[in-house]
Amino acid sequence: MPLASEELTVGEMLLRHGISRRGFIQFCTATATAMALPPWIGAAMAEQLRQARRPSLVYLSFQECTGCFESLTRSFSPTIESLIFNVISLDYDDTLMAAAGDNAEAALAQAIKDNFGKYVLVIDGSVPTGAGGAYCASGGRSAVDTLREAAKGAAAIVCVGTCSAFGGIPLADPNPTGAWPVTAIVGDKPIINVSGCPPIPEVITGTLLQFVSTGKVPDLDEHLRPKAFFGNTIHDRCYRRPFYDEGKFAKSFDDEGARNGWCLYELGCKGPTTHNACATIKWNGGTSFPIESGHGCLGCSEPGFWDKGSFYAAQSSAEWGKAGVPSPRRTLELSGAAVAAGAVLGVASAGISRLRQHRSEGSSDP
Amino acid sequence: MSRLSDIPIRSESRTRIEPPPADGGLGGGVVAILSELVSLLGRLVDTESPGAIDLRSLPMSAMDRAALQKVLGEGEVQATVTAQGLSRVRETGVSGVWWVEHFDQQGEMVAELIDVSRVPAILTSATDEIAASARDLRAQLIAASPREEKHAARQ
Amino acid sequence: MNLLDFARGPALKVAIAVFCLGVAWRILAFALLRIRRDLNRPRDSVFKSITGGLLTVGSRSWPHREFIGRTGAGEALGYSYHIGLFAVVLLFTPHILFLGSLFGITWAGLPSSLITVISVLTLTLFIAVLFRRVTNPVMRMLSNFDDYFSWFITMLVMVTGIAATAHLGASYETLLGIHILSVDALLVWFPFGKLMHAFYIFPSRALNGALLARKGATS
Amino acid sequence: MSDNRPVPGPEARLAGAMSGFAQEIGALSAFRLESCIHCGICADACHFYIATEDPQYTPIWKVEPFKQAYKREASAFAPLVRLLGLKREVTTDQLVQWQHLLFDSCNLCGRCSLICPMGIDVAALIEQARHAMFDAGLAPKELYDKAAHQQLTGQPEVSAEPYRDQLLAIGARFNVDIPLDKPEARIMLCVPRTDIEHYPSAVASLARVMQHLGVSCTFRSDGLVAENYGYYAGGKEWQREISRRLIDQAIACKAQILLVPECGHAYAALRWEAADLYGKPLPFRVLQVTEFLAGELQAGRLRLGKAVTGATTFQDPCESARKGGISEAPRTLMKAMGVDLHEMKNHGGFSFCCGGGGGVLDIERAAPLRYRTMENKLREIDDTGAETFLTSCSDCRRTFDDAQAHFTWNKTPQSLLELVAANLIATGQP
Repeated sequence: MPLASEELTVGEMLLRHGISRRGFIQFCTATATAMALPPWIGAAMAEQLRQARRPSLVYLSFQECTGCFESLTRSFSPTIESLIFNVISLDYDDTLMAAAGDNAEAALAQAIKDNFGKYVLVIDGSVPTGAGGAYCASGGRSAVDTLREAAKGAAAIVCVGTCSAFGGIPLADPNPTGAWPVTAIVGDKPIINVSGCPPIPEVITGTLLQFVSTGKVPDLDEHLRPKAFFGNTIHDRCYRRPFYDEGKFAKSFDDEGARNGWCLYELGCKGPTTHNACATIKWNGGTSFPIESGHGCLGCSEPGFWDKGSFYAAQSSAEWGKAGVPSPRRTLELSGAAVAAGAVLGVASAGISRLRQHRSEGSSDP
Repeated sequence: MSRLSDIPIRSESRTRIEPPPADGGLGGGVVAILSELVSLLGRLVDTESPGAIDLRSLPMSAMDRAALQKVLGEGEVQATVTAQGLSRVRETGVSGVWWVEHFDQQGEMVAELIDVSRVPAILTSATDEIAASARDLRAQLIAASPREEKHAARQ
Repeated sequence: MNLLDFARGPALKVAIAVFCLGVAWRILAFALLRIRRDLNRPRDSVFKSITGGLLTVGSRSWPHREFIGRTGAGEALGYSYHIGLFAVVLLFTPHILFLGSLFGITWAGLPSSLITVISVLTLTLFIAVLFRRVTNPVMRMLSNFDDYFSWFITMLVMVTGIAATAHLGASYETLLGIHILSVDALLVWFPFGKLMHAFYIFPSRALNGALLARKGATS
Repeated sequence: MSDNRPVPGPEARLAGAMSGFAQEIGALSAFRLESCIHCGICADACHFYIATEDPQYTPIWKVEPFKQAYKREASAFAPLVRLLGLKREVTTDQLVQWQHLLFDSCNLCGRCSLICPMGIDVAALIEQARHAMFDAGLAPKELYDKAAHQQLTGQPEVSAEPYRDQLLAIGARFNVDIPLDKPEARIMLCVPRTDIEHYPSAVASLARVMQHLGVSCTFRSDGLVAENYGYYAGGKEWQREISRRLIDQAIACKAQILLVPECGHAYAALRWEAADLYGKPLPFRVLQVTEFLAGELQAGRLRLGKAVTGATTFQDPCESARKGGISEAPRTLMKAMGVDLHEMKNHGGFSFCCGGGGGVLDIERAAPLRYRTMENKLREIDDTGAETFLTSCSDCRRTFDDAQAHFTWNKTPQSLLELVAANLIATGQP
């Protein structure tokens, strides 16, 4: 399959693969329903996409664990994944492409030149700036330079995964590689953060499809995440919420509460402060999601979630002990020292007051 | 040790679905859908713009669904589309209102809509497809016919 | 370090420190002033004085029969919003876990939906109390900045708490951050205003009750 | 307004008041000032507020300037308060205005201390505030003069003839033995000068009861007067001197008991404050006469006959009942005499004050407010439907007599002691 994109429209490309217009309408309608988009968008999306020039896509992987890519390619319904790659001409992806070495570099340069200003740049993984970017380099060029280069011609940048969106685990304290999120490096391009560690496959494909078909950046929240998927917290959409409201909480991972599927708030669930679509779209084709499997949400789609204290400390615990959870001993130390200081001031104040008072001993006033 | 199967996995829909009233009247859900259909039909007549209602995103009990089908009734057209997956399109008794179901290759229903249009987009053929197939047909004609038909076909 | 982490982290640490320091300072500053020993002969045994004092702690929680006609409503309003406030602070599960993270002990709480009801009820009582303080001529004359600001700070904590659970306004983290910041503010203000009465109320009743009981006087 | 007596200038007056109060404050009073939460509930206990609904009569408001001074002078954050000027200096005219609150409209009756939800002893704070006002030369003239005179001569006012002679004359008139200046006696007696001048029968009754009991007792001419105007005026030093006069006499005659007559504040000053002023515990016990007689009755040394009084009610003197703890003794005596007691709506430790206590009766300008405040009390007495009206405090008696004239009220207060004296039964007789 020639990787360089030709002047084919999406419709023509699909026909080449024996995917008729009606077949494509079926796919778009199914995707729209899965993404809880308005039903008429499916057909409209199909029409627009078929006329659209096949959008070019450059997929750059930097300091990442390939978890996001696995999540995308392992996505449960192969038809969606294969269609995605037929719809979009994947011009560069060092994991999938056959070429290697100089040919791969040449292919990247070629893809950027051919579709300058029109391709979608997908970044996977954080961008290390430590040691001049030496922590992540390929073909002698550091990730930072590659990113800046590729970003110049990008129509938009989609950061897949918490690493590219917020720095993820590489950025976690002590951040040895000086990892930065893409937003810290590229400022002049529209950026869409599809955070999650990894993000839900349907969220990645949904966001790409929505951008490609409409050509416009969707509504984003203050962390530049599409509101369609990151608008609500897990807590607000969680099927165990009635238990939270009724005050039924699991106290340990194997107690009666856990077995009855009660709320995992006391076991450190970060659902209340985590924005993602896990509770609605769920994982593995709608089979389940972390809370449904009995483990609290880790808050993986939130910035710095690695450093927000223990995953098993309750959401509302104070955040200043070791491992983010204070203990009675630390509270005692802090308040003890403060009381001692206060006592000194108290004695001083009383002393000052008594000095100013009459020397009239034996005063009868209480 | 409790076995994996002991862990109850229940994902009930959080909103309570009201059972339809006993006196055979229409359940609240059905009334809502029908009133939206009326407005969509109005819009179709006024602005020629089609619309649709995604049944899977609404909390519908089996009784509501049966009641809706009874109200909408059966039309004259049934069609099945086998492309990427199977789709069944049935015209309802209310002209302009079609009941469309899409299934994937494993037979799992992936979408169920009530389409409000002259004819659902999935049934019609697109102009570019018609043009392309017209070209292919002419090419076949030229290949299959003796010399004079080739001359006539060129006119 | 977003607002929530700041509020729950360093700001909370500073607030607790200022709270402990301020309370110790204020209490010792007056407790170490001259203490006069009462040389007059007590009417009964010391034991009677002490029990008299402890009884006053209970008896003064509700007006004596002779006064209830005039002060019953006022005290009922005052105590009810305190009860509501303590119910929300001590029996709402996230609060229990927060206190548990500080002190190591946790206890059973009330269902969150019930707490929401109680918190809204307590909020209205709060507003009623302010209305009474402003309209009652005696309270209006007595009230100074401390009375209104202490009310405001506690009210702020209540309002931001309810706003956080109901996701009103901003995103949940910001609202929770603001809520915890307002708790920090309350902790910092606590030793310098009338909120100190939380520490004074029982010792004051016990001490004054004991001194009255020492004379066999009514208390 | 205080007038011709040598009054220090305004600044000196202010300095006097502040040094008097804020600098004298001990841990207990500081704790009380700290504990106030401005809830205003003490107003609902005070009959001055109840009668007038005027917020200025809120009891704790009476110590507001001193709370202000405490915050500036002796509280934890005093240096900061002074530096940042968070609390204003107490002004002179503010203090002058507070005269009306601390003296004219406060009987020191202690009812406010029973209602405070924080348990603050408001009456004690007010008593202390009076000390500061006195030091500032702001005590009302009538109280100041009587205290000065009593401190010098032992008598609040010049009397026609020395109380010693009047006492003997009463003895002669009521032919009862008046033990006077015995070198040694178990019980030392004293009487309110109000009784000597207005109610000689009460003095005679005391002597008769003592004579009847045959106890070893004596009056002391140098310690005759039970009242203590230093207590009313807030002059601590003078209160000390006036109390010392009685203490020295009691020690001189080696008394084991100093018997306080039917007088509220005398009991308060001697029983609950004298030792602190004296500097060490008193070497004798201080008993009020009703308390003593009830003891004798229960010990069987006193037998009383049935008194014919019809429906009766009893006014508990605030200083001895509510603040002093003697509310059972009078009832024991009345029950023994078969008195048909109809309690007032508010009685015992919760009774309303007669309105004349705390020196208010002596303050001329306070009369109109006092009368207006007494109406509630008179109504309560009338509501009992009693014909006879007893009390065991000469100041209460004087206040009700004065009210009888003002309101042409149909009742006359009678002394419980006189009733007891009129119903004595010799222990031998049936």
